[in-house]
Amino acid sequence: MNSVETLPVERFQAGDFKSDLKPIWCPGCGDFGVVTALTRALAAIGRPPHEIAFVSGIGCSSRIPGYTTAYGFNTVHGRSLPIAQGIKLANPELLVLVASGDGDGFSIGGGHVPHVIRRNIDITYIVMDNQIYGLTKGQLSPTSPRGRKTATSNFGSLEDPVNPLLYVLGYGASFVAQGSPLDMAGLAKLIEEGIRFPGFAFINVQSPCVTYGEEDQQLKGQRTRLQNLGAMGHDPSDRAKAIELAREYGTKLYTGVLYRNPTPGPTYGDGVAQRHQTLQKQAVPRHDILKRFIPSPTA
Amino acid sequence: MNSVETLPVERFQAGDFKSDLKPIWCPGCGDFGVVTALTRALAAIGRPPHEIAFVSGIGCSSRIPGYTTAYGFNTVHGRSLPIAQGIKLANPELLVLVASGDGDGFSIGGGHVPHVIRRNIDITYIVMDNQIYGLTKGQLSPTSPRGRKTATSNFGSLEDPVNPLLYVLGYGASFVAQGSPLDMAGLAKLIEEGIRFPGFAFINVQSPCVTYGEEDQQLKGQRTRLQNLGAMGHDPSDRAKAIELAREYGTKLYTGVLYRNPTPGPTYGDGVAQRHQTLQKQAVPRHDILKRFIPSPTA
Amino acid sequence: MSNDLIIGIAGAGGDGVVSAGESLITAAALEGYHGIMTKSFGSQIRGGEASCRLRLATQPVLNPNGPLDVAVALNWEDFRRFGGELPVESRTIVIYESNTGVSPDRLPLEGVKPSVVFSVPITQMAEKFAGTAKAKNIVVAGLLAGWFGIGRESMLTGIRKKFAKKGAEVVNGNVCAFQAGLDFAEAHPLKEDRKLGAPEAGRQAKLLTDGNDMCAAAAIFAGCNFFGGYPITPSTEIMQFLDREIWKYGGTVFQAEDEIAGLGAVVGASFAGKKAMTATSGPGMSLKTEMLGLASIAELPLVCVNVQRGGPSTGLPTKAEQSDLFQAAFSAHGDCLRPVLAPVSVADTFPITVEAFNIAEHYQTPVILLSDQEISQRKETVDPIDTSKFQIVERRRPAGAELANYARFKLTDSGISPISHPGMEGGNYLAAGIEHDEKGRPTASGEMHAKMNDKRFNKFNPLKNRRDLFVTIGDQDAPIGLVSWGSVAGVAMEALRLAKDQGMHVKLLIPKLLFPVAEPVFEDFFASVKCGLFVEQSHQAQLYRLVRMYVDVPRQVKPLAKSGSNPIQPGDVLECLRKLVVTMQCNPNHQPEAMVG
Amino acid sequence: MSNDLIIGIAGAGGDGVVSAGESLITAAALEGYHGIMTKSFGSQIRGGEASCRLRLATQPVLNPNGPLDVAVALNWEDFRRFGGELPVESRTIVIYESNTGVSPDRLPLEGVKPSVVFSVPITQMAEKFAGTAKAKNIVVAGLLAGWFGIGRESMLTGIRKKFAKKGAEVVNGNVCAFQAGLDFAEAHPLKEDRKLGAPEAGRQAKLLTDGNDMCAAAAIFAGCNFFGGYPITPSTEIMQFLDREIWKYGGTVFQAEDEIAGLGAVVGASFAGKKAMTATSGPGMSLKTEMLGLASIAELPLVCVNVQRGGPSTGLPTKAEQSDLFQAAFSAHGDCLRPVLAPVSVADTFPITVEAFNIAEHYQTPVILLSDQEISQRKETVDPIDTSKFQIVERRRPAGAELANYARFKLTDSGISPISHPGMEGGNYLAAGIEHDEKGRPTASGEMHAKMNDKRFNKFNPLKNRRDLFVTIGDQDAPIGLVSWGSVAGVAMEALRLAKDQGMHVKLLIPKLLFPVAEPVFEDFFASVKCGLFVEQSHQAQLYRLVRMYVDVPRQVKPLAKSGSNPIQPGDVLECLRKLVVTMQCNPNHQPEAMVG
Ligand SMILES: Cc1ncc(C[n+]2csc(CCOP(=O)(O)OP(=O)(O)O)c2C)c(N)n1
Ligand SMILES: Cc1ncc(C[n+]2csc(CCOP(=O)(O)OP(=O)(O)O)c2C)c(N)n1
Ligand code: SF4
Ligand code: SF4
Ligand SMILES: [Mg+2]
Ligand SMILES: [Mg+2]
Repeated sequence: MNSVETLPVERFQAGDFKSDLKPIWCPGCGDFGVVTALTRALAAIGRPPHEIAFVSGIGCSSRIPGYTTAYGFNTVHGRSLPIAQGIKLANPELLVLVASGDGDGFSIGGGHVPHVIRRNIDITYIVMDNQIYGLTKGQLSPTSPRGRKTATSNFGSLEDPVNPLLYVLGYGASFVAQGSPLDMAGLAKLIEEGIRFPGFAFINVQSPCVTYGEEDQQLKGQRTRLQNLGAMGHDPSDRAKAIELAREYGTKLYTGVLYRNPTPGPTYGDGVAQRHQTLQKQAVPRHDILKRFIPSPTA
Repeated sequence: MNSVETLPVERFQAGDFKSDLKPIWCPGCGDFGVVTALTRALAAIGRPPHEIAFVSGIGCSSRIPGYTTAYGFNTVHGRSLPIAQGIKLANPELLVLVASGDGDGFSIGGGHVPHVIRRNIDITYIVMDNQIYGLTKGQLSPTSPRGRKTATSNFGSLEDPVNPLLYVLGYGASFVAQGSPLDMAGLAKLIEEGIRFPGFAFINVQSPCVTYGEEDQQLKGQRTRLQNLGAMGHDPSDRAKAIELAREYGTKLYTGVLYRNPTPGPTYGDGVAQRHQTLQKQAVPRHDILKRFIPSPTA
Repeated sequence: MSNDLIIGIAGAGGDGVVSAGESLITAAALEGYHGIMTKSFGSQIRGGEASCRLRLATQPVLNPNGPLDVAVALNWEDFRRFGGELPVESRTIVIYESNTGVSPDRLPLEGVKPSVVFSVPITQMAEKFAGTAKAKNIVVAGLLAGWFGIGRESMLTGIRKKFAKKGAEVVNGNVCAFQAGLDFAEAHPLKEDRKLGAPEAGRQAKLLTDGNDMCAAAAIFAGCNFFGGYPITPSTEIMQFLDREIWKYGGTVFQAEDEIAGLGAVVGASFAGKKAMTATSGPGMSLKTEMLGLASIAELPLVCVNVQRGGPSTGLPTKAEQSDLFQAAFSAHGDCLRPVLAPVSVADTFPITVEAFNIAEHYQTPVILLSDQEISQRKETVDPIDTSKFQIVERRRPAGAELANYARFKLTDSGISPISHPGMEGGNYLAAGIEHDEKGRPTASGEMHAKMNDKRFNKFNPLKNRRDLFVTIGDQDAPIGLVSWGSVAGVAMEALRLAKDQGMHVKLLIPKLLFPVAEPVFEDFFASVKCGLFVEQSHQAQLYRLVRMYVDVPRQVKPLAKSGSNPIQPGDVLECLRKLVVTMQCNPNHQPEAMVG
Repeated sequence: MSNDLIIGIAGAGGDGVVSAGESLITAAALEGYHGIMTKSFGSQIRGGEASCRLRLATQPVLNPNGPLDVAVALNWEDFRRFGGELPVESRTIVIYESNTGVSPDRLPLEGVKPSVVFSVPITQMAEKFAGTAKAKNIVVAGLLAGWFGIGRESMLTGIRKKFAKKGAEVVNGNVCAFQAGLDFAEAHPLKEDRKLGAPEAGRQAKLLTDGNDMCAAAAIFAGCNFFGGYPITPSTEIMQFLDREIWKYGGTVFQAEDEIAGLGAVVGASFAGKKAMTATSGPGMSLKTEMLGLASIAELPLVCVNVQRGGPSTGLPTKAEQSDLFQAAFSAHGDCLRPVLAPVSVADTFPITVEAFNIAEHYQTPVILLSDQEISQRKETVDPIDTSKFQIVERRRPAGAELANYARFKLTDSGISPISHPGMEGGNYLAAGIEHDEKGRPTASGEMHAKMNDKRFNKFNPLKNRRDLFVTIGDQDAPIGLVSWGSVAGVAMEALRLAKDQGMHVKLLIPKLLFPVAEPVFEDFFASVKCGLFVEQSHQAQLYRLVRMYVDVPRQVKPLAKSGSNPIQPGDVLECLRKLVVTMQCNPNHQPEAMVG
């Protein structure tokens, strides 16, 4: 089942998805680019804002729903995915987007990621990965490189970072991509593709923190490192190759679709819909439910 | 650094590690075999019980520390790993073991697994994987196969199971093994190896639930399926091969060491020890710490 | 003749003790009797000891407690393991398995010598008639049916049904085993006839279920469409029932990876416009704390059931306690109020669960429903419920002009603002855990924060006058007052009867709404009260303390509070009342010792 | 001459407003003045508005509040954004940047016309002398040093130090900019001399720090060896300080993946025998609920700091509130008690943190330390502390015979059982979240549960007589009583002074131990009290309600409670007191309206 019906592109402009709340991100923050790319993608998709539920956790990045005209839910730290799953299951008609930061998504919220993926719930998950805790002013993040000095790792981090791309591939995700606001058109396209993908889609965005981030993560620093997977001729249906490329997270900076399952399996929603259809005829009226408790003789 | 010094093997017998608390597992439960294998491994290791901290969460499997003479800590559901890490960091001299169930370890506790692994904290983690929630009487577990009917999946599970072996390999674990009480000697050996391994070691045990488990998971059912990796000639230093084998979790049943990093990296404890050594000379006496707050003129 | 019979049966795990109890209570329900059955097991999952306790009566049964009228021991080691849970007195009729080799005048029971004792070759009878020791429970059922006059027909029907698949021979064998029990009873009549009299309200069959299933059924009736949760004893059966039923109504049961995600999904479903619930017990409640706070500030309706067990921490997972009330009221950080309701019985679980949904939807709030292990897992006969008498409340959705310049958190007089949901055109807004203005925009303004706190608290004021959520029994002007709640309320009700029998002028207040504390209701109740007791199963006397926060409780009203696992008995209440009254009469100004157990 | 000066400075993020304030308070501390400085920012991480509020005095300063004596506006839009946080009155001396183009008699301030107004070309002076507008803060420092007589020497030293690396020219430019400020002030003298008088206690330099750093330092002093936690505003600086220091002592700072794991590691470290702590704020506290319960039943010592911010949920992350007291006392499921302590100031954070560790270790319990955003992040001058006066408590470890047949949870008279840890031979035991017997073996026995609950509660009884954890100010027999806690206690202290000045016979009780409620202390305090107020920054008046649970608070003692963000002012307290006294005099039986804000 296609999760999103394609509507005439002209129906909406990116501006229709921008709210009048003024972002309070630091000037130059990468997240400005993400909201721009996202609103472009949404215009391309063509679903009206009120049919979109946009969920986030807590962090600079998680402020993003408020800057769109969708129904937004800026929840609590690390719990955007469970809440988004509840929304999608409660109303499968909605387009459900989730935004998160590297800390929100892979530290406190990391325990929810494998489960949404193995359930294959049809939502699009965008992580703004700046390798730092921005909102709380510069602490170690799970994607900060080993040795990195931050406000909570004054003598350097002693741990290997999380590899978001590799993890989600390992969990069996069917759509895995990485983008950067440096390539705005590309990022918008990736988000659009993720939304159109029938099933769970993950997009890691290298969205630099200008205030607490390192030099080489800034858009300027990215310029020399960014390698476009499309231009490289990567075949996104090649899972083994995708895993190989994902391994280089932290050293290389690839953008584009790493993996798109050419034969995606059923979504959770598909299973639920089928079950509803099969079982609905068995329902007794809700007001007769107590009849279940009329005893029958037993030994 | 070797995490465990080898002492004369004769020093202890398996019996020295068995407490006089009578297990309240169902007769025939696979976990009986795990405690037996473990106490044998501990006898082989030769550390006295009081130098061992044995932590678990909640579940039938998590009762195991009480059946040993080690310092035990039967904590809360899903949190054995954080607690064990605190113990190991607070006292690196201790031998720290952790036991868990498939639900405890990969559902509620799944968020802690990547982090202990990327930190490479030197503890041994044994999961008794029975593909069911035993203690709460037979609900869907994250390792239950798709379609499985349980007390909470009356119409069959709609989700793909977790793959414990693949996940921990993806997280970068340096020692990954799988055992079964069916091969008691092998299991004891695996646990011993895991303990001796300098760094985080993971051992998945196919420990059947006789009360709520499926037929083919019982020891009897395992007999026809079990394939010993050693006998197969698997080279545990081959990570790619290990990943390939791990993928077959749920269809094939391999026992033995899937992966042992031939050149394991530093443990977290190594980093801490080094830091302690470097920084200790900078310490002012604790009672003079307030001198930090004597102001110096600023502009 | 008896009008109230308490039967205890204990044996090893495989002895069929519980199924004997179940067939008896089923038969009783079909014949119009009132009954409650509780089960208790050792800590083993399988193979340990098992017992059940059955109270059957011709009039409503208020609790399963009290010393046994009848004790059945399939073996003595297991029977004794239940200790205080199966208290034998000299008047108890004891029935036991002969092959235990114990002589009737040397029962292994400390300090009691029951006068009526039957040694019965139960296993032998089972083997002889049904050809298998497995039929022991059938023999026991026959014995009890014979001596106490219940369930003969219905149990025979049950036997025929149960063994039908195994062929006529097996059916016959079991029928004979049952008949052997009946015959034994007839051959050894009791000196005094102890058969149960006719049910007072006639022989109309009753419903039979436990608190968890009742809660789940009530949720479906109330329109619940989404359940998100994680298994935990003793609440799991709610999820299990819903998983069998809710899909039929287009609903969903979502087994999450933990309790945080379980409630998270519920919050999401509620945001998406659906009636949603979760159910858990203590440890799960603790994990849900943060998410409950989010639901409060985002003003999202949901029902969160806590089936209380003994605490703290893992505590006593299979025993009842009333020690999560403080948590229900106060666990979240920040100032925030969520209503807390508690049913007193399995039957009461129906209206109170429906009420929980109604309050949640009307006030746009999480509601905590405090059940407990006893109510949740005891089987109870329930009078047929006329569901057409119940009102179902839907959340107030914005319409027309309200959607023109929609303000989700509009400061209205009632404090209740029409709530939209994704999919509703024009209702778009930002929900958040952060403080916000009327439009949902984040703010750090102290003025706005104060206004929103006022809104979020004041909207609940009407609840404090919901007198229908309180039961008062006894004379309005009685000088002695009892207050009790949850499963213990049934004990207090029985104590009230006993106290009245002894000539005490006493009344009882049972709040089903525990929080916010309904000051007017308590003040009215205490107006006539000189002394009394809060009867509750917690170390801290949590309701007593909670009420004190908001109400000037008369000084001579004291807590009778005990830690969980060993239930409070009506006799305990009576004794405390007597002491209190005596002290008061000697010295009306005396402040007796607190009775916190 | 002044003895108490409140200065407010506001500007854009890059204006150096906070660094001007910091150099002033540093200078003041070095000269022996008392001072408090608070900062406030817009919600942006960078580039938004910034302000600081500085209170300097010749005698101890009790709180940073009150209307401004001096207002400095680098631009008016930003200044106005702080609204009630920087209240200007007609007596306020207003200094502002000329280039705002505002004329001195048309200041954009609603409803006030300050009589003393200086328009100063601050940017121009900075550019002229230091060659850069960045030196604006230096000019402002010069202006303030000039008009109010503080810090000339120390700020000059500071300038030389700070710019030394940039060469003599830059140093010189900044010195000149500072001098230009001084000169301007000299050229425009105030009609009335407002220079600060000499510090009452002499010119001995004071320490200067904030509550978070003080808490961390105290932890190190108390012997803390392990910190596990997760960043959250406004508590993160505790972890950050410890990460800079604790390694030097062989300790560890463990940044966990979430708050559950953070506290989990602390529980583990404590089990392993080490003094351990965590620090967080509301949302993190909510997540720690389950783990705190585990520590209580396993009787493991640890300190859990909650730096309170506005709630519920994400709430107001950068504002102070006192609304997590209920949670501190009651969040865990089951019956369980953990002591709650709260310091009243940065200075007080030292002894109270040490006490938290001592209580944790002595009673083998988690202790909640309730700080708040204001204390934690305000800079405060602190009199030198003689650390040799403090006792450090270590947990009672088993030895000799106690290890022979070791029972970890031995039922002793005090309720405290010697505690072993892995590595100690003979001390092996099973710790657990499940109820246990003396040896730590799991049990479901109601009797054992009751005994263990008794032990776990009764062991804290001695705490209720720790009168050293309470401060009473004023006459013992005063009929008017104030109670206040945490950062608001300083406001109450100032209100007390004002009330006494107005001839009211009033006293003040400041509990630093909030839970368990020390009945004897409160009862003694209330013995003379006819009316009064609980002064606190929460919607629900949480301390008032908490005390009522255990103590019969006189009816005319009412809460003066307000939601957070906008601090309670001494004047508010005074006004309420006056109303209360008047009402009481007219009609002593009248029950005034609750004053819950
Ligand atoms: C339960 C909880 N813990 C901690 C916090 C504090 N907190 C807010 S955002 C954040 C991390 C921000 O980092 P990230 O997720 O990478 O987002 P970014 O700000 O970098 O976009 C933290 C620790 C919180 N709000 N709630
Ligand atoms: C916070 C919390 N949630 C839920 C539970 C209930 N519970 C106890 S064990 C368990 C799962 C047991 O399954 P598993 O971890 O696979 O262990 P097993 O019993 O199969 O060995 C659950 C859900 C609990 N004790 N605490
Ligand atoms: S702190 Fe970093 S992530 Fe946050 S708004 Fe500023 S630049 Fe962006
Ligand atoms: S329920 Fe299953 S896992 Fe638990 S003790 Fe019994 S057999 Fe073992
Ligand atoms: Mg980040
Ligand atoms: Mg399991």
